Amino acid sequence: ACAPSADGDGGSSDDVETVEVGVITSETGPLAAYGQAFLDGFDAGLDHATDGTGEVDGIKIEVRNGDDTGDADKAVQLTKEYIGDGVKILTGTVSSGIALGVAEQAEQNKILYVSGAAAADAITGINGHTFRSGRQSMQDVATAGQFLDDLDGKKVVVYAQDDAFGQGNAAAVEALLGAQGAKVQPLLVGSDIKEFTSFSQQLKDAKPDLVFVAWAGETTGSMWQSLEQQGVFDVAPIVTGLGDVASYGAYGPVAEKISFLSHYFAAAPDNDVNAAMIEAVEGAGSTVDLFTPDGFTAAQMIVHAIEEGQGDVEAMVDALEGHSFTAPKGEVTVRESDHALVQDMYQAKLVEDGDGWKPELIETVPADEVAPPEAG
Amino acid sequence: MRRFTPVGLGLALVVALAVLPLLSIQVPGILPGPTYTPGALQLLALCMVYASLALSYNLLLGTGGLLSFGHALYFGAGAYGLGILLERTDLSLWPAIGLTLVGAGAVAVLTGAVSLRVSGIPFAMVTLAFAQAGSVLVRRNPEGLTGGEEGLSLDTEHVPAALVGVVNTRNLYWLALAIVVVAYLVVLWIDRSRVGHVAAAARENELRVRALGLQPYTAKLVVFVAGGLIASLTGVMYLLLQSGTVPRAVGADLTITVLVMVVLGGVGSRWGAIVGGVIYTLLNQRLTLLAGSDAVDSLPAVLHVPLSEPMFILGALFILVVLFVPGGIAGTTRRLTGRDRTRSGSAVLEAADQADDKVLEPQP
Amino acid sequence: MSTFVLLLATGLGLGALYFLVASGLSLIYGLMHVLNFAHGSFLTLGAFLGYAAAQRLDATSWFGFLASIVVGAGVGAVVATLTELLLIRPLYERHIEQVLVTVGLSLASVALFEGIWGTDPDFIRGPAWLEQTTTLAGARIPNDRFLIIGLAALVLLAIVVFLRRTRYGMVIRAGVENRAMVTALGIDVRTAFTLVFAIGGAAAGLGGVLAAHYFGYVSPSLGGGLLIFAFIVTVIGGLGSLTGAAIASVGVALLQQFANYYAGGTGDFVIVLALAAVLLVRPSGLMGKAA
Amino acid sequence: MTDKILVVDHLAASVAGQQVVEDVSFSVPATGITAVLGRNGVGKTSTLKGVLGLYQRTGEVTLAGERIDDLPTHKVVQRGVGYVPEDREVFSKLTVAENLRLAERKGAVTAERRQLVERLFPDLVERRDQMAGTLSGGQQQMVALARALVNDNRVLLVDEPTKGLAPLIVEQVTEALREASATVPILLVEQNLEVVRRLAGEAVVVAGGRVVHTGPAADLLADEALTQRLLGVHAETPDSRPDSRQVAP
Amino acid sequence: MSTTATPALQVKDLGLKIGGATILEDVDLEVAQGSFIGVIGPNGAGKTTLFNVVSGIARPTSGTVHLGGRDVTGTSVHRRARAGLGRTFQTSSLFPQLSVRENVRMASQVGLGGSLSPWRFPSRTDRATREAEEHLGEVGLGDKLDLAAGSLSHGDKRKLEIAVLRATDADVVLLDEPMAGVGSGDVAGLSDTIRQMHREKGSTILMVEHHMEVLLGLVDKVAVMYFGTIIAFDTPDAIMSNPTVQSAYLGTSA
Ligand SMILES: Nc1ncnc2c1ncn2[C@@H]1O[C@H](COP(=O)(O)OP(=O)(O)OP(=O)(O)O)[C@@H](O)[C@H]1O
Ligand SMILES: Nc1ncnc2c1ncn2[C@@H]1O[C@H](COP(=O)(O)OP(=O)(O)OP(=O)(O)O)[C@@H](O)[C@H]1O
Ligand SMILES: [Mg+2]
Ligand SMILES: [Mg+2]
Repeated sequence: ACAPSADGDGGSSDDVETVEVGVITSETGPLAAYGQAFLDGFDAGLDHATDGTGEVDGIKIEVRNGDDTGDADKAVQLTKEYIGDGVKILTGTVSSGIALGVAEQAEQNKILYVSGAAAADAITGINGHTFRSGRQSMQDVATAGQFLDDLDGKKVVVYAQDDAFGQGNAAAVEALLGAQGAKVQPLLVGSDIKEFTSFSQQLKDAKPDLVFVAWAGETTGSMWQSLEQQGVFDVAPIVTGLGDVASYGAYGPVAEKISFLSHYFAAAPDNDVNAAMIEAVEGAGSTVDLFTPDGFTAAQMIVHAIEEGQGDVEAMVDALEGHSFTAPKGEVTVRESDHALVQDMYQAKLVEDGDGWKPELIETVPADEVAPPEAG
Repeated sequence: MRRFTPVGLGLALVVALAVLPLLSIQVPGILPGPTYTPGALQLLALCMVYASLALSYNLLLGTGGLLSFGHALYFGAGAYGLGILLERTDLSLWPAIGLTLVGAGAVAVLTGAVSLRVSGIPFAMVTLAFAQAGSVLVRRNPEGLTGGEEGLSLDTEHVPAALVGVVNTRNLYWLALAIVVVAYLVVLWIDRSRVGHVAAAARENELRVRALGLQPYTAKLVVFVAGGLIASLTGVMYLLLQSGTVPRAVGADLTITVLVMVVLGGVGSRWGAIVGGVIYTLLNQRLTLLAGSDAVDSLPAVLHVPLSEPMFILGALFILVVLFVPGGIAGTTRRLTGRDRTRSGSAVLEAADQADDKVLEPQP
Repeated sequence: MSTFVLLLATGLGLGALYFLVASGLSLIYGLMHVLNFAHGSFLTLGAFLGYAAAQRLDATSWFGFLASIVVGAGVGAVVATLTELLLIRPLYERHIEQVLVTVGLSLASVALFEGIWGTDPDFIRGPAWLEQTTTLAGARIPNDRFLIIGLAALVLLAIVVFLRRTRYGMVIRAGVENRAMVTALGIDVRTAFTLVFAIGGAAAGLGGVLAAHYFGYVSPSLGGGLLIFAFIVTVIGGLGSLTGAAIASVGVALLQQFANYYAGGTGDFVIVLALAAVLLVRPSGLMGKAA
Repeated sequence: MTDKILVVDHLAASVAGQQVVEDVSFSVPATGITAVLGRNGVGKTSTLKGVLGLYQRTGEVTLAGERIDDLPTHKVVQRGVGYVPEDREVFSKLTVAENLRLAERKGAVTAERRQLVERLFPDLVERRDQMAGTLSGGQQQMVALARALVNDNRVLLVDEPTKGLAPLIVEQVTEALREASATVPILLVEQNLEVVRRLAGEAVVVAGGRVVHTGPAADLLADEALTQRLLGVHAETPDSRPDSRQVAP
Repeated sequence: MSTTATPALQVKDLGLKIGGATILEDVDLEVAQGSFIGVIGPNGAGKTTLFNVVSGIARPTSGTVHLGGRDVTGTSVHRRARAGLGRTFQTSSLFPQLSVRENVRMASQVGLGGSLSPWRFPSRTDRATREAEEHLGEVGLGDKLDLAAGSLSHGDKRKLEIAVLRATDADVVLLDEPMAGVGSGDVAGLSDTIRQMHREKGSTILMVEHHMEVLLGLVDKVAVMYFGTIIAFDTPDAIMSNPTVQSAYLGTSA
């Protein structure tokens, strides 16, 4: 059989009946748990935004799921497969590296991409076809800055992994808090480090006024234990981002001493959409977690884009730019200039809860106070 | 007369593969769609990238008996080298590729010259060390050159439009096919040439080669650098095909993956390496589908837990091949067709291992 | 000054951990020429099941800790024995293929662990004393380091005694070189090989439990992350030389510590270069028998 | 059957999937030395390895009335079969002493045997702690012999024991084998016909993986036409230079 | 043989110590062009070690080695081979997985030059292959060309070693017990081949051999090694009647 000639312009008829959405994320592999949360949220969000019909404005939304297993090769494969099949909307992935790759494909092939949980600042403003449904590092950092009343002249030490994630955080602190008069000193430690003791001591000797910790991964536990053992908590308040539920145990006995900034935990926002999301996800036998709202929000954005743009990519982009709506995290806005998602952030603490830990809200930081600087 | 058949067969295969994008053939379960669709072509092109990488590794292991754990370094050098050149300079694609190969070749000459001073497992470890150093460097993201953990994406500004975008996957596929052919020819050439013969002899008995008046070091270096160059050419193709590269492209894991491909296909067999590369890639890409399928989900937990992990299936399969299919696919075919001659895959492997404990006659 | 003491003491602790992981690897590699890529999986499994046992009894008690050590080592020994019987033995005298089988096993087992326990780390607790510190020359040194150093020394001693004082060491060394000839002397070399694997596996399981306490978590990738360092110290130390591995462990850990602290986190880089340098100067490693 | 210590019946052996012994039948008397002769590559070594189970084999092998062809090698050896391999196969990374200690089987070593070995090979006593891989070729041959002689065996399989030894040692080894054969029957593969002449009672000639001749060794060596046909040599004729012979009578 | 010509091989004051052991001591030997020297001595006397030092595999702790008048003491194994030194090994040293033909071919190729060239492709019909097959015929392996060298029986490996050596076309040849393990029926043929190599090419040969009959039938002179040093270097007749040789080596003292 021969290939059909290429000029038959697939779905160009005026009234579209179905629009396909490709959801590419980790269902297995090291980031599977994040992927699961995103998918839970996405399904709930799609239901919520289409009132359970899976249709908007008479257009049926068909979802294709792809498992990237955290492997860039598979993600590219799925992306090309979907785009090749005429999919015009992609969303998902929890890995920043993969998200950047998909964003690249979105621009090359002129389709709409709503990035999910990946926190890399670089995704914001990367190109005209890429949006984001989650928060970015800059928002974390801005929230951390809120823990000091006045930053002017204060010494902020960023204790972070020496990799893209840590470097990004350090740069964000420098840019954001440095601009507010803080003296920022990064203490970057190789991400493959195994023995933290000496660095903890170095951190203590630096006599900081505020410590911002950006650490992810398995070594988190021993890193915190070492900060405690060397007495860093006696010197300055320590701020870090609150991770997913599974990571609560990582802080060990020091959990109560840490000041957390949080992107999301179930009890943080107080609005109907959040309640609906929790109900839907729990109804499906799962639990909400750090990245569930990202999936939910992505679905909301996509439904809105389809409703307004009828599957036409440029129209959908236009529809999303500047769009404000109520997401699980409350009122959020897609910033027109660079597609940043301006949203509330939270300050929280962990309290003991039976065998484990439970986050408690200290304060909600309003979206505009922690809006990231515009990406140029 | 008899030599003609394999050549003709190979040629026919290449032609068939070349016209594939013009046809519509469905291979359910293996290809995601008909052969003209970008999804299918992307998958096939990726298979070819790994096939030529496996070919280059087979040159090292099969011909030279060099068990390298650092082969990914040269693949990564190709991918990152071109990526960085395209992003940081105004060179257009082809000169940038040329420059990348020169650079990667220089890296191969340097690291090869050092690591070939030892052999056997120590050689494996020194190469691993070099690759690890490369990997650490890439992850560290010096001067923001490599993009660290998040990888480097292809700057398409100087890339011809015909190689950009999903609609042009076809062209990338043809390019990948061309690269497999080039890799095959280069490997064939080295294998058939005198220097290749000397390398093969050195694999078996280095002292003997020296006592005949030849320098095995030179032969092995030629093989090593040729393998490295093909690997970096493959890396270049990878960057173009994937529109970017990630640190995995320099990691030890990739070398191990390639080793698995070569063993699967049959060490010492050129077409075995190609088949091994293709099959591994297909399995690796498509098993995820099987693992996530409803059929697997409905199994009891003892079966469903392992079967829903693609790497488990792949690892188990690999074990079975090593245990029950010695000589890999090529070895089995040879045995079935009764053409098993002097060189079997596991014999070549043994030579690679013995290298480190060959007892020389007494030495001060 | 206190920084220096701290680096030194914690470096020793890290070295002890490396040695615990490397001891079994070095034993198996040195005696059987099998570079065991699945060693990390033995370690991970020992850690998981050892900690599960501790939790049953009360993870924060010394009794629970002891149980985790015994169970961890036992589990390591059992899986290693099974590995030897089912995967290594059928491939006797084909060392590279034996290595390949362990590569496959490590791929499959890590995936299996992920399927069973998920990919996220489980953070663990131990007896309170282990989490406290002791001040030495102004440096606060975590107590678990002392424990690990002590146990590493014990393991070294035990294995050396095994090799020196029993006939097995000799049988195995001879068997690696020429298996057929050993059987032709009337010795069943297979049991000896299995025993070596079991001992290596036990050392791995023990190392796994201690590594879990050192890092504060267990996860499917616990073992894999340590494996590369175990390889490096095994090779630097010299193939089959346990004392070499011990010396290399401490050397590598100290080098890594100091480079990380004083040279901007270049620890890994530096030890990789050290490995290359050692092999080029002495291809058989520090204590390896000269080739 | 009591006068036969080892009976080999229709033995076939293969290695690496290739048949190297086709069909060999012979027996070893309970006393004295039986020689296996034949040109290079006919399957002498393979026959011994087949008996030991080092090569895959079919056929019947009986040791003192007990079938041993289904036993693994180490069990065969434990039944009292000593073996001196063709390529010496010493463990090069073990010391001389370790090589010997490894060979000692529980219950099979005796003080007299140890003394015999020490008397035969004083060189080895001197080099106890040397790595066997660094020994000279001849010294390694001594280790290989010593490993078999140190145990009390019911039969010895000895493959070209004099190869690479200096004439003086050849003579000593020949003596040693003769001495040993007083207590243990020996199956001997040997190319040095002078040694065969001095030691062997029976001879078995192999060609193309089959037995082509059996009979008293003396008769065979005396028959010029037969040795020419079977072994490709003229039976040793007295040389013009008597002192140039390998082993003086 | 003219005395003015430079010796093919000259060894002066050679010594080799390993650890505390003295393996070679004060070895002096001058071998004239085209001569055929036998080297005998008890097992462990140092014969193989002497060959190893001459061919560059072992480094002496003292003394020098000259090949054709050139000092080669510090040079590598392959340089010496290039300079025309060929040898066989006491334990056969072959390429076990290559075919018998390829084993010899590799050697012929060296003689013909350009061995490390990536631009030249060996074939089944080129000169090196033809030469290789010729040499294999000479030693009686003409019917085993395609077997893997590793699967040969012991005696056949020894013959292959000789064929390889023939193909290297060396001027100075070291033979380490070429007859060990060769069937009594083939000894005569093989020694003819060696003699032919000596006569045709006029190569200088040193041969270690315990097979006295063969040795005496070939050599011009015999060197006797004893405890790491050369205690006598003379005509065969003189050596055979030397009492030390008789008591320490031949065992015919009675
Ligand atoms: N490992 C092997 N693989 C394949 N063939 C082999 C192997 N070992 C031996 N053979 C073949 O088996 C045949 C018999 O070999 P064997 O060693 O038994 O001969 P032999 O009679 O002992 O000869 P020799 O006098 O030279 O020692 C030979 O033709 C040889 O090629
Ligand atoms: N590392 C070492 N330590 C001690 N002695 C050694 C070492 N290496 C070699 N020797 C000794 O050096 C001597 C010379 O060995 P060589 O192989 O040269 O003897 P050879 O004359 O060739 O004997 P053969 O006729 O038995 O082959 C031997 O006695 C050997 O044991
Ligand atoms: Mg034989
Ligand atoms: Mg010798």
